[in-house]
Amino acid sequence: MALKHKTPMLDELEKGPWPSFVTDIKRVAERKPMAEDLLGLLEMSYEHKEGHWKHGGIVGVFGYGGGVIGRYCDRPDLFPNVAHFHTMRVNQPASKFYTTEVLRKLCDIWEEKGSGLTNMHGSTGDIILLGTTTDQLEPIFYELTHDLGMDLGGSGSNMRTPSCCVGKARCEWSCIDTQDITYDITMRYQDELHRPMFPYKFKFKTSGCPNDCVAAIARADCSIIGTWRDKIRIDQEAVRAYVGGELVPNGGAHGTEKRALDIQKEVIDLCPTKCMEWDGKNLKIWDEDCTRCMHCINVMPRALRPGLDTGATILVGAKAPILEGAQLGSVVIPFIKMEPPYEEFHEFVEKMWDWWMEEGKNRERLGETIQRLGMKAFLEATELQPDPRMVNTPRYNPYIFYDPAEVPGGWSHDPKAYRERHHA
Amino acid sequence: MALKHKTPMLDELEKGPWPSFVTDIKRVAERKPMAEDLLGLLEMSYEHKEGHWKHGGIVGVFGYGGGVIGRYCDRPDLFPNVAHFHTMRVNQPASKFYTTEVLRKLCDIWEEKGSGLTNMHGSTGDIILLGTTTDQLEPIFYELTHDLGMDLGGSGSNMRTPSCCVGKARCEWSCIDTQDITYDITMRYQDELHRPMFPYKFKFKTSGCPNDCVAAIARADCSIIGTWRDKIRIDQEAVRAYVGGELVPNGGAHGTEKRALDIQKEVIDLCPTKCMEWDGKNLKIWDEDCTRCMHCINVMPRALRPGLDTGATILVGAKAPILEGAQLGSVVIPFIKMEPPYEEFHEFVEKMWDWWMEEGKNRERLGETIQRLGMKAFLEATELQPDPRMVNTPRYNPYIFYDPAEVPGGWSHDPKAYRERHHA
Amino acid sequence: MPFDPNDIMKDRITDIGPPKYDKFFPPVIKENYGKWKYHEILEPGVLVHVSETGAEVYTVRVGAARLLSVDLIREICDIADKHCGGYVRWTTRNNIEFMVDDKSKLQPLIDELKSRGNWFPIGGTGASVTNIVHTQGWIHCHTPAIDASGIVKAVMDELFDYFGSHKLPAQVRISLACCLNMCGAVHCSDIAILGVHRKPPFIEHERVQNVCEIPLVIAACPTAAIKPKKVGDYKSIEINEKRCMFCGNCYTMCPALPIADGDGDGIALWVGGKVSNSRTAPKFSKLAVHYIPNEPPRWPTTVQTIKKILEVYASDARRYERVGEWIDRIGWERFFEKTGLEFRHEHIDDYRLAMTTWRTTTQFKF
Amino acid sequence: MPFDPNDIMKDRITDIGPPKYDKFFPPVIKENYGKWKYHEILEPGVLVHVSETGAEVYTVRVGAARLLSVDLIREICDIADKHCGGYVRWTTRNNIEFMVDDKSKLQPLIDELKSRGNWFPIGGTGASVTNIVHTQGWIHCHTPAIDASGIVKAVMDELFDYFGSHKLPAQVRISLACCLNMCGAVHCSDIAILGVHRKPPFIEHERVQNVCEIPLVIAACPTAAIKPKKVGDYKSIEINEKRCMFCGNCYTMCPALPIADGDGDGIALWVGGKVSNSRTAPKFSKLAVHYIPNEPPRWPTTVQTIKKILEVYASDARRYERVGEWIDRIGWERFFEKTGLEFRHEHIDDYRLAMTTWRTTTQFKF
Ligand code: SRM
Ligand code: SRM
Ligand code: SRM
Ligand code: SRM
Ligand code: SF4
Ligand code: SF4
Ligand code: SF4
Ligand code: SF4
Ligand code: SF4
Ligand code: SF4
Ligand code: SF4
Ligand code: SF4
Repeated sequence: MALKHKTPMLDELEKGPWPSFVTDIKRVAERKPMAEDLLGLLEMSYEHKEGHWKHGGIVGVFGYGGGVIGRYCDRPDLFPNVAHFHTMRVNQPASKFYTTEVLRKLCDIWEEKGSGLTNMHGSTGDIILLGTTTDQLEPIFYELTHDLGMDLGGSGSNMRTPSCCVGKARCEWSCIDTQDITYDITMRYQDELHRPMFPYKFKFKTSGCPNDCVAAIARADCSIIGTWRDKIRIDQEAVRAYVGGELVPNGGAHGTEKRALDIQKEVIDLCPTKCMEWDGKNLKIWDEDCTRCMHCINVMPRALRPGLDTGATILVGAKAPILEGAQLGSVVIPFIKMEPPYEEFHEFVEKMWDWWMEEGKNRERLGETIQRLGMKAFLEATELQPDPRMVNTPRYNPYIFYDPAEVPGGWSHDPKAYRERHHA
Repeated sequence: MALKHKTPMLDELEKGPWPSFVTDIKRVAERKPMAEDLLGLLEMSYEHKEGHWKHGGIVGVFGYGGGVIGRYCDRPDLFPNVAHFHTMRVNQPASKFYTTEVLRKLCDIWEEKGSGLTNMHGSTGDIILLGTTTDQLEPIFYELTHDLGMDLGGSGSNMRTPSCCVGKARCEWSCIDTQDITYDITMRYQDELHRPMFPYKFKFKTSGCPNDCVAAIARADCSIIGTWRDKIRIDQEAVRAYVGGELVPNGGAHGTEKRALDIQKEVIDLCPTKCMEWDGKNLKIWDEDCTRCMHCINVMPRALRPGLDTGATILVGAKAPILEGAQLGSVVIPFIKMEPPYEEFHEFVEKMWDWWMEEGKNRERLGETIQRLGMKAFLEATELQPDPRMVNTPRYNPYIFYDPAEVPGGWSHDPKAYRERHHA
Repeated sequence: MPFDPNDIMKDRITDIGPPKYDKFFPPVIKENYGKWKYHEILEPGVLVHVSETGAEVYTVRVGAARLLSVDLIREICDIADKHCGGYVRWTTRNNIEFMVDDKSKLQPLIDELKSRGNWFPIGGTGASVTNIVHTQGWIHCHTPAIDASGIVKAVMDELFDYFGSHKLPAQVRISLACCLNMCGAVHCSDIAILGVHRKPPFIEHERVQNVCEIPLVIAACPTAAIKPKKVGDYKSIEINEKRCMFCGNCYTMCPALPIADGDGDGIALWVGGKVSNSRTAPKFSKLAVHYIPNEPPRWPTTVQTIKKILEVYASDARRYERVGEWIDRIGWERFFEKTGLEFRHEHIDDYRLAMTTWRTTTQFKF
Repeated sequence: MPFDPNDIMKDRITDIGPPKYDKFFPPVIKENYGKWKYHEILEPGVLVHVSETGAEVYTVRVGAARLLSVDLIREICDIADKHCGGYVRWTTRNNIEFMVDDKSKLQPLIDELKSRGNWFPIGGTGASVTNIVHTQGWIHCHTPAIDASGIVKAVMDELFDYFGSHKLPAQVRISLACCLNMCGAVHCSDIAILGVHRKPPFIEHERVQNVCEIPLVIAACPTAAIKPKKVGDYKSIEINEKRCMFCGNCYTMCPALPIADGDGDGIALWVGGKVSNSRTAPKFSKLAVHYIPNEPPRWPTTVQTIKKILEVYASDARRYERVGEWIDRIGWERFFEKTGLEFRHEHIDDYRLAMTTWRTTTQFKF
């Protein structure tokens, strides 16, 4: 069936070896006018080199302040079927395992009530249902909750859908239950997720180890990253097997052929703290100097494993550039045992939010509030003790805000006595 | 002879192995009331834990806007002989060699007309004559210029007394004539030195090599640091002599006993760019990767020497913390041949000053003006081309001020055409 | 009971959150949760994880356009039903993972995937270019300077060879964001593709007071370029264009300030970021190319520039060295020299922390 | 012609600058200018430089209080006349250098220096603690929070052993500045002693308008804590004390804002800075101890704390490792642990570039 709009430019994107989203949309377009008009609108964007969507209005499901991104096209005259084209963010199950049963049901709902197009997944982690009309929002929500046991994710100034790496489900290095932590946060803070009451968005991301496969440190207001505080477990036999060429280095990530590992060059020399030694027979790690960067473990997964006294490092404040510039997460809790019922963590989160809600300005991310008011204010509000692990270096400017409580007489002088000592 | 004031606290500073400034002042105090009252005033400062000097008024010699720091004591009732206690900054000869003849003359002048106390030298480099009265300023100046061929140094918002390391006078590593450059700047810019016309102070410092023995990179608005752009000269014989223990490593800086140099550990591994290799016989340096840090040369001064195609790197903007925080110098000219008559350098300096005088706010150091207006403005004003050597990293924020000249249509839109394409 | 449009509160369920994760775990995952001992990549895109119990799980990772139709998802389900007991997962970078619990099931799965045209390219593991994290672009958002899906497709086509192989010195993570909001979190990527505007917004004075909250617009500007201004009878704003760095944040707050411009907009490329704490600390990506015009439908200049950077890196870096680690070793002067990219004023930072990026040492290479 | 106080313009000479440097070069220096080939430290404080011509110059470096009386300078001249042909120099760190052009002249010079009590301690070369660069303190300046010469004397007395020996892992450069203006350029020192105020200035409202330029005072405050304010009939200012970080810059502009306070003022210690480009780039010094009270006349807590830091460094660092390089290797967590110093809120930066100092990686040591 020929489609309504000519799409010569988009057609170019049907070529080449990578799966083509154009070809994929086209097959839906044959039966769904929404997808058909989307193609037309997109072709026009390619011609103009400008997008054709207007700002979204406030649309959503009753009682929720987020989860739906309203979107209207600026040429409904030409593309009436995408005049409304709202997306719904559906909260993904932690680490994104699915049964085909639930996926098929989701497809059925979306075939019927939406564009038939999705993003699997959005950058935050949600299942993105791309494009529907306002009147379909409630029915879809009803079916999601009733038939699939699924709920919407976050948008607006609320807690955003937390996400995590695959963790213990299929990774040998996970030091924490990333899924369970994500589920716990999501469930405990449903209200915060659905009803915007923060100064701005707030994101949690959880990785099982410092490899950080969910990029938590770069894009979560609160990053939970698994770590350990005892010793790396060593199987010396296996170390020798790597050196002897019996095991493939780095689990095959650099080629699956067997080859002798040059342990000095590939491991010892790349250890950031130089805390390892290889005497030709045994590998020695000075664990007290190890900063748990994972490199040696990554290279010799069958010989080295994280320790057993596991927990997490908590960092806060990561974000994209708007307004004050991008930030990476900063360590505020070097180590916390992350075990159910996660009470200590909840207390921390709630103190953090109370402070941010009290002090944060409109559209100010947590990291920016901390920048503006200082780390001290944050640590005091969350009752954390300052620790050198929180900084790369102590301050190098002398602009110290001394605490008047520690100064004899506080901030006050005795001007009269001063002028008796010092004549003007 | 007993001194007028009791100084029990200062007396404590006559003990101990380091030369005592108290003992030194005391011997002058026996014949000079100014030094005697200085001791009394200082003892009172020790009691109060507060200094006893007031702000200086504008005092100086006729026609000069700097060179004298006015100072008045805040208890002239108790210490009348230091009621006035101005210092004079005398421009030191570059790298601070003296004949005893000139020093003795200086002492005679200062014995007669001042406190008899000096600082050899002030942090900027001047000879500091510590403490005299207003009426002595002109006579001292007269004698300095007539009898010693000496002149005052800088203070206030002018060019400050330039200074430099010992350089070619007694160092084998100097890549430039530090004294001559310092002398040239000082003489060429006498007007700028004596007559404040800048937004704030401006300092030049010149080191012969990247060891930077005059700390130019930390405290000069314009730092001139010698370097080379060809190859490190190697005497392989001497390298072997170090390894063989025939020569003392690091010129004896770590102990003067002969010992075999562990060239791998002490040199190769510490080379920041890892551009050296030692095969047991010969040392190979990949000079194209060398960043001329000096370490290997420092450790093996008899084997390695800087190259022969020498010149300087120019950095700008170093300063102490007030107002915007301390800055180190930033590279703006990676390499310049610094040979008499230094025309290229003069042109650079004059363009830099013109720009700073035009744009700089009152009490804004050059580095702060650059911070405020951007490096681009500085480079354009000084007609320098951007170079990756000017940065540790290119920008990581996306806040790029694109040049409208490069944008089709500049900064203007065609709102009508836009709204034809995009309906509101 | 079906949905009743006249009584949306009837039987309403809210705040149930997502299904509990383990509901969807395949049995081998559930049984070996937390017991995995080691893994190995058998060939690009194919992993085995071995449990302390002796159990094994084989994973086949396939690339996907992140934009998936229900048809394609159903096709994925067909495959998962046939080979994987009805389970499938997505990775954090939008690849699809099919898992089987026995080696004998692996080859049939791979054959099946390969039989379906180019929908299911196998790869994305180890020292490869895996899928490009990206954003909406012209498919859905209102602020983009560029498309997302089309550029990703064009780049992945060109780098396809690196997706299904392990020939690079290390992982290369490419991301794309269509505006400075950086939803693709491109700020810490080995190679980042960023949509940029280059003209200050124009102001529709007659609309501003009706459609915008002026104080919010003013507060939205990172460089304080916006001031309130009366224009004729309208309460409006003015923009100090010299202070504008084209972030579009004011447009997000106010539709009467359009910023997009077909000829002005385009792409900036950034390099050397990373997220992992492996060896070196996480790093931001730094500006490599200040501007490349939008060239739909296949953005050839962008694609070729990325390829050039990637290939110089591939030939010059040492094993394990991420792009940023490689550049740190060779120095930015060499990066620009080797890639032939031009170093310009735009590369020298002039925002808040600018002075921390300037070279404050005489150490550099000629 | 002598000076005529009634006609200061008579025969006036101005703008002649300093004497040309080479006027004061000893012959061996002049003849071998630019020809030096190598040097060696023969013993602490004693250097030989060898020229390509075969000539040699022997240097004996001696420590000095920077504050020198004319008597002491004359004594120096006596020595220089007797042994060094009437030449002498000062180093960039205020040590005195006596030079002789023949080995035979060396021992007599050394003997002479040693014969003069403790006025001329020999040392300051190589891996030593050389002279402390410092400032005026209570001897001359109006803004100091501490004395300079007295503290330097007390510290050098205690570290005297390290001045005349090469037992440290590397050079240790100690500097002192008596206020935040940092005339001692302490901001890049291995160990920096900094005078700090801890009370905001008090305001003498009745004096402000007479002795100060209010706009300049306001502009002088780095944290914009100062505003104009009318107090009674006086034009004056007010200070938001919460924003004050006690820099004293306003006092420099306005004597009616005294900031010194005997009980509030004291010392902060900073560590790990360096200036040379050797091995690692120049670095700023970082806060080690936020406050130690002023304890004249010998500042025992300051002295002992510095000694402690120095000795922990001496026992833990590797050869060539400057203090900052050592800390970079072991990490700040270990620095605080090993020195037993307390890590406090004050150590965490909260000024303009604060975020660039926070730890944005999971890499740290327990
Ligand atoms: C859909 C999604 C992009 C995608 O295609 O995946 C998205 C889309 C939008 N983002 Fe985002 N962001 C999305 C993940 C992100 C991320 C990545 C993440 O969460 O890990 C970031 C960077 C991390 C961060 O939060 O800082 C991100 C940083 C932003 C920002 C800048 C925030 C900042 O503080 O710098 C904005 C601007 C704003 O909030 O006004 C923004 C704003 C937007 C808006 C709502 C546009 C706007 O200004 O109103 C976009 C709506 C697009 C649309 O029409 O659907 N989006 N946004 C992602 C959410 C899908 C999901 O729920 O899974
Ligand atoms: C005498 C000297 C200290 C010393 O004992 O050696 C000195 C003394 C003063 N300095 Fe300084 N500075 C001296 C070298 C420095 C240096 C070091 C250098 O030049 O290498 C610096 C740091 C480098 C720099 O310039 O940034 C320095 C940074 C300051 C500052 C802060 C400037 C800044 O931009 O952060 C001030 C404050 C000001 O200018 O108001 C200052 C101001 C002052 C004043 C004039 C006090 C004032 O605020 O008016 C001091 C007068 C003291 C007096 O009564 O004699 N002094 N001052 C040094 C000059 C001697 C000479 O000419 O040789
Ligand atoms: C499946 C996935 C987690 C998930 O929950 O979905 C995953 C899975 C694994 N990662 Fe990862 N990583 C995944 C995203 C990431 C990310 C996040 C990202 O790219 O956005 C990172 C941080 C990237 C960065 O630094 O910019 C990441 C950094 C690593 C590293 C550290 C690499 C390095 O040296 O910097 C390792 C260790 C290694 O590969 O040696 C690693 C190792 C692994 C291992 C070997 C862990 C294990 O033992 O199972 C897994 C297979 C690796 C492989 O594919 O070669 N994983 N990994 C993600 C796959 C994404 C994809 O489809 O391509
Ligand atoms: C005499 C003097 C120059 C002058 O014009 O007066 C000088 C002279 C020499 N310096 Fe220096 N330096 C002098 C101040 C400096 C400074 C400036 C400072 O401390 O304020 C520095 C920068 C310090 C810093 O980084 O904080 C300095 C950093 C060096 C270095 C690099 C050390 C390092 O590894 O970081 C060397 C190389 C070495 O020692 O191996 C060096 C080497 C040398 C040599 C060996 C050069 C030579 O071949 O003659 C000279 C004798 C060294 C010695 O004393 O052990 N000189 N040297 C200065 C003596 C100061 C003093 O009285 O103690
Ligand atoms: S972050 Fe660590 S635990 Fe999680 S998947 Fe990656 S390597 Fe495994
Ligand atoms: S985890 Fe990293 S820091 Fe620790 S021993 Fe291994 S390579 Fe070294
Ligand atoms: S800076 Fe270089 S040239 Fe100058 S004295 Fe020091 S080592 Fe010699
Ligand atoms: S000067 Fe420095 S960078 Fe160059 S070879 Fe020597 S140690 Fe390496
Ligand atoms: S990056 Fe910008 S344009 Fe792209 S989806 Fe996010 S907000 Fe929209
Ligand atoms: S585009 Fe950004 S910088 Fe420009 S005016 Fe708008 S908010 Fe300000
Ligand atoms: S540091 Fe401060 S108190 Fe000391 S001399 Fe300099 S300006 Fe004066
Ligand atoms: S002391 Fe400094 S911070 Fe405090 S008010 Fe004065 S200028 Fe401002």
